[in-house]
Amino acid sequence: MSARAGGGHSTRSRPKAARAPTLDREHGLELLREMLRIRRFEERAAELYSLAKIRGFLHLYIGEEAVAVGVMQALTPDDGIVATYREHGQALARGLPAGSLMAEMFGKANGCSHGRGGSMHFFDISRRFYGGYAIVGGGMPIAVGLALADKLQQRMRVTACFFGEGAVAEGEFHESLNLAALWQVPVLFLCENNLYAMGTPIAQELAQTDIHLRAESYGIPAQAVDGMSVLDVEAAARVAAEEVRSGGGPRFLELRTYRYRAHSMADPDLYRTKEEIEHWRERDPIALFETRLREASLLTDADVATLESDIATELDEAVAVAEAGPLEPTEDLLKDVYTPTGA
Amino acid sequence: MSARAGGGHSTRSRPKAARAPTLDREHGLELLREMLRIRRFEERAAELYSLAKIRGFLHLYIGEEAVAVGVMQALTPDDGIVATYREHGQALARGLPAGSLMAEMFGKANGCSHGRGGSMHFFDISRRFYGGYAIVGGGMPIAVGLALADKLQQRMRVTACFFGEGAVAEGEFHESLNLAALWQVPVLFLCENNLYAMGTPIAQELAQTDIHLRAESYGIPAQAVDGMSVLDVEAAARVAAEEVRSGGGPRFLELRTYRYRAHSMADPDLYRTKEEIEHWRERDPIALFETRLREASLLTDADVATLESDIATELDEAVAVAEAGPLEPTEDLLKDVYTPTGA
Amino acid sequence: MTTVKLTYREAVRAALSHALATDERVFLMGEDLGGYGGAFAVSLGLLDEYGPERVRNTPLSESGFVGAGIGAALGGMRPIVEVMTINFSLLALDQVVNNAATLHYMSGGQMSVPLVVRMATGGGRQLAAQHAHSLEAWYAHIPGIRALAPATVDDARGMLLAAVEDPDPVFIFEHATLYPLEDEVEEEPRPVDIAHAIVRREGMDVTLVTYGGSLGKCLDAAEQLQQDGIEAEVIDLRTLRPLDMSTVLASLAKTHRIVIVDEGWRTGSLAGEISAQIMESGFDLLDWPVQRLCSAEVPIPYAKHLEDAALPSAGRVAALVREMAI
Amino acid sequence: MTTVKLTYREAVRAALSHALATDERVFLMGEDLGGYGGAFAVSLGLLDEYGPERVRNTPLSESGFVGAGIGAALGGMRPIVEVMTINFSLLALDQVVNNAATLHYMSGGQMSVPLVVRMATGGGRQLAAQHAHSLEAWYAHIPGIRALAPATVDDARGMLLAAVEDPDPVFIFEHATLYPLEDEVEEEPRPVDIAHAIVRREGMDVTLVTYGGSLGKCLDAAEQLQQDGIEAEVIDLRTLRPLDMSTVLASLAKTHRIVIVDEGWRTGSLAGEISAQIMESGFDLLDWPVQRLCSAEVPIPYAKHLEDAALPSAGRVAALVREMAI
Ligand SMILES: Cc1ncc(C[n+]2csc(CCOP(=O)(O)OP(=O)(O)O)c2C)c(N)n1
Ligand SMILES: Cc1ncc(C[n+]2csc(CCOP(=O)(O)OP(=O)(O)O)c2C)c(N)n1
Ligand SMILES: [Mg+2]
Ligand SMILES: [Mg+2]
Repeated sequence: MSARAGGGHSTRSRPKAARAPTLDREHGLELLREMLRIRRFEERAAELYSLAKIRGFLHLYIGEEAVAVGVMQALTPDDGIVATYREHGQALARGLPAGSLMAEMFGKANGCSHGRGGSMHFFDISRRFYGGYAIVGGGMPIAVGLALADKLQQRMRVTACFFGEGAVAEGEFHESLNLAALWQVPVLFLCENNLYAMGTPIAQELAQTDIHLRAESYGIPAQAVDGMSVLDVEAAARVAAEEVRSGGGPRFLELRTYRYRAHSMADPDLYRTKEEIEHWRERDPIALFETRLREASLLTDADVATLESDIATELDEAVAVAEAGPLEPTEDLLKDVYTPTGA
Repeated sequence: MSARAGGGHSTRSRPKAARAPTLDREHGLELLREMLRIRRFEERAAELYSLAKIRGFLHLYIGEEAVAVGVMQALTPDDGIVATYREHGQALARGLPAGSLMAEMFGKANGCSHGRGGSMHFFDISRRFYGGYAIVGGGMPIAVGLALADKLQQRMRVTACFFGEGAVAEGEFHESLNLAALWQVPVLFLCENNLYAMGTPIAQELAQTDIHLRAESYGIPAQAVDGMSVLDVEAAARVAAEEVRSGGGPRFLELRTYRYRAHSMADPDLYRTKEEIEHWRERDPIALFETRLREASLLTDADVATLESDIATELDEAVAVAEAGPLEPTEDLLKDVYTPTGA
Repeated sequence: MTTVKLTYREAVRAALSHALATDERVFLMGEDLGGYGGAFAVSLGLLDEYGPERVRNTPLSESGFVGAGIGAALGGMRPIVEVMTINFSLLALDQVVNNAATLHYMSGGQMSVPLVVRMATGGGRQLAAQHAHSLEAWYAHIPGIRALAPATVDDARGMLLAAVEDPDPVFIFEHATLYPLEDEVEEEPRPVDIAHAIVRREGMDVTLVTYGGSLGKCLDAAEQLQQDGIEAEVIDLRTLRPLDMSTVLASLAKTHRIVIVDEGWRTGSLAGEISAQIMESGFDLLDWPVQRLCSAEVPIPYAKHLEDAALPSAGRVAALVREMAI
Repeated sequence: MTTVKLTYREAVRAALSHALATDERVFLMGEDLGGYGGAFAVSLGLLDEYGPERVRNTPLSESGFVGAGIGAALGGMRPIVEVMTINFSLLALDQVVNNAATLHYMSGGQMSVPLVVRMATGGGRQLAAQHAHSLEAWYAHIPGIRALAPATVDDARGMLLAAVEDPDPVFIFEHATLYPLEDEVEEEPRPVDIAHAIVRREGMDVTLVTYGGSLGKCLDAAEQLQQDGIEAEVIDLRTLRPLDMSTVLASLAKTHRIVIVDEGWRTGSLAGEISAQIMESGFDLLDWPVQRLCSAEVPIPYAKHLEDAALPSAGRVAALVREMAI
């Protein structure tokens, strides 16, 4: 599969194998659990969409789980997160309760955005999860600003900014990278390069498809990472986040990944071949990691069964929370357009 | 003067000395005349501004004449031009009559834009001079579109797109370069790097101050050129324009220059030292070139006197044209908001 | 006259195809015109038919490709640009206002910009606040452009063809809920008159003025009102700039009561402008103050019951009319 | 009460300085805040006083730094962003509409965006169509933000201080011709009430409603009218969103005639909105249809006589009033 065909990542510069963190059973199980939670959550969401319990746009992250899970290992609860409309994975990995996400997609008042945002707009400020932006590239200046606030207040923390490779063509990408580099603010840019922006392959989006090279042209240290390997992602993210946190200025990771599902539930997925998808399924981040753990004798069939059943229980509960959740009273439609003030 | 201080161009990558075109007397006089015309035109404009004959914003090009004149040598009448609010030089070098420009700045109906544009908005479609854009970066997508039209209609011509280094930070710069490179349209990007965007030195504008390197990150062949040497500019522009014209896709020149005057007539010029300006005056493109011609025995005192008096006459006439020009009737205020149609 | 049954989506596609086939200066440009056929599959199939030069897939660069459309128009082409939705078109407003709308006038009439820009608008699909707004009023505010809002299958096709023939920038707002709408239209595509509003239903008692996605709601409201013995006339504005007030005033002269239904936010809405123009030119015709029904002034929420409450509905139109002491 | 004489420019600067001095969360951000002190030298001197971290010079990146202002506000700061002019602010409208105005609501009230954005607006300085427009009506259309138009020296200072205290995004439009305006004000900077419009001159015969750069023109018109024995009341709206209609309606109840003067283009103007609201809430008070005086619907031209003809003037205000059969 050549890069030209849009089906593969550029081979001009291969992702460097980041040093693998030591893998013990506990950590391995944790990573696997988090990836599985995301996948099962989204499979459930897709079903609920078919049942019209969830409406609007639903963008699944299936195939890309290693990215959110790997990156999140490198972040502390103090760090901030800015993501896109494809943010279920980040939200779950960040610790937003599955029930609050499910309720949000059900449009219920106990959803993480009170039912006003839906799938594309998860927010949870108590966890410094700043959302959920559905204008491509639109979250990037905001991430720079959050990082600037930290710098101005001398707080040693990271703002992690996720976006797709499609966003790289937008003016806001450029302005954000230039500002971040110029001001040396503590932001970690995380480009989820899944090779497509809706139906458009990367070769029709970008003149320079090696995105990390583009980032370097702003003087931001950047690296391409195998986004199907949760350990590679974790390793690279740990190094980059540490550099950002310790005042080294912005860092940029291009995470090379793939989405197995259509862009959204509305997408008939006519722009790529079954073979291409199959090819990528062979690199499934969950299956690969499961095999690795088994090979290292860190995982048993029983472990997997336990994980699956724990997750199934969690998701059953999440759906129950969503089902039981109240609707925001229609009389409150005009509430919170402005922040209530004491006066 | 170090690059950091904002007073000099980056030395990390020096402008390559382009091969000098053979210099004969006729060509030498032509280049000198064109540069002098621009300088004298603008000195006259500045006087007329003090007399309140010209109003609004007036941005002088004095110091940068070698750029417009050198580039214009490489263009044919068929090529198109997109420029900024600092476009007197390009307009004169392109052959727009000085009288039509002066009249425009007087707000007269015989001005090149009928008095509706003023100094910042010269247009002359008969000469494929597409203006005169005062939103920084705003002309760049338009230049890409003009070039796209040529490509679609298989016309072998160049669209020359001038802009300042300040524009490089704008999102429209990024989108335009990416589109041009992706679509391989025949556009010649000409960045007039005069080190300042209004009062802001380049080091506060761009994380990467070697602008041609930034351009290369889109896969566009780019080069830095000594913008104070009209021959260097001409040589580089000829090569680049030829490559563009023959279907080689976009090219990018970073023309390193300096403006001696304030940003506009409204600018008290508090952000740089007299010494810095003096330093650059020693590299005055007109004085340098004059010396060179004299040293090569291609220019005499009499030649200069003739040039100056011809230009003075041309400018006297231009001012007379402007003075005598009619005002557009106030009743026509609403004319040409829409294009008149046959019906 | 042979007729065919088309959806609104197919009607737009037919116009695009017709324009591509009959005028070689025409080309399409926009995000995902490739595999997707545009966000709403409007141009599906055209890439195969006309090739990637004339059906040009663009990166995500709204300002860049709208600006490139202006440039290509200056260069002798007739670009038809698709911006996926009006929400994203905010990224291109500099090019719209400062260039597209301005160049003809500011160059003293030298340059024309025969550009067509299409975009989806409106709410009603639970897409939340970054995908559901109606900002047509902003476009209607800009001298130098035309703004069209086809509300029917026939207009979806015919207005686009008229737009392609127009020498100036034309913006077309397609309400996203209309794409599946089906209707019988003449087989042969032809431009329609874009200078006039039209009476979609006649009535003596009250005039409902509307456009785009709200036309159906007004026609439904008129049905409801008929059961109460109230005959509502329904006017579809069709062209939002320049406004055709003569059709509105003629109706008012008959009904003396008017309600404007507009999915935009109320404050600063197009409905407000129409009310003000009636104030100025139809004051003496009024038996009752002009009323407006607009969207609630909130970022449109995701939850269905809240979105429904935020947008105009047939029921609320009818209720407002019933309050008007007819 | 000690008073001082300040220009409008100095008044804004005093507010900026006061905010920087009293609240360490405040910082300024914008183009050319360095050597220039901003395009209109408003912040001149503050860089030296507060340093480059708190008076932050930005590159030309309107969307980037307005967005960064939103982010910094979310991060606990109180950014005051300067966009040089409203014309360039079009480049940032995505951040304004889709983020600043939306995040509080869409997050169910979790996030607030205490951001202040200042910009110059308006024509009258022969700067032509890319530097002379008045698009305040667009901002006034957006739920979730506040839009202020200080027309006096006192308001220039006090509204900015009130804006900094506001928990939501506030946009301040400073008409570019006002900066040299001089007036006597209290020495001590203090926030002013931004909830209400104000009567700037009392009169019995007609109400002139206006804001920003047109206030002076209306006061001049009122002088001219006085010579004809017509007493005009002049209302300065001050806050454009949310609108305070109570002050307008109270005046109308007295004068029964109203003219709205607004430098925006007429179609879709804020003046239209006010007229529509009077239609809805003050219809019975009207002895004469509400009139509007707005800018001509053209990209504002450079030539002085044409620009003068395009913009509202005291003479045209007075003439319009005289036609109103008083
Ligand atoms: C400014 C803007 N333009 C267009 C869209 C429509 N759109 C939504 S997602 C998308 C593709 C984005 O691709 P990418 O950034 O690679 O992210 P991915 O969906 O692959 O995760 C597009 C074009 C949008 N939401 N915002
Ligand atoms: C989008 C936009 N932002 C701000 C301005 C105000 N402005 C006019 S010229 C200028 C500096 C531009 O610098 P540069 O691009 O280097 O061109 P130069 O003036 O040096 O030729 C600025 C900030 C503008 N015209 N447009
Ligand atoms: Mg992608
Ligand atoms: Mg410059």
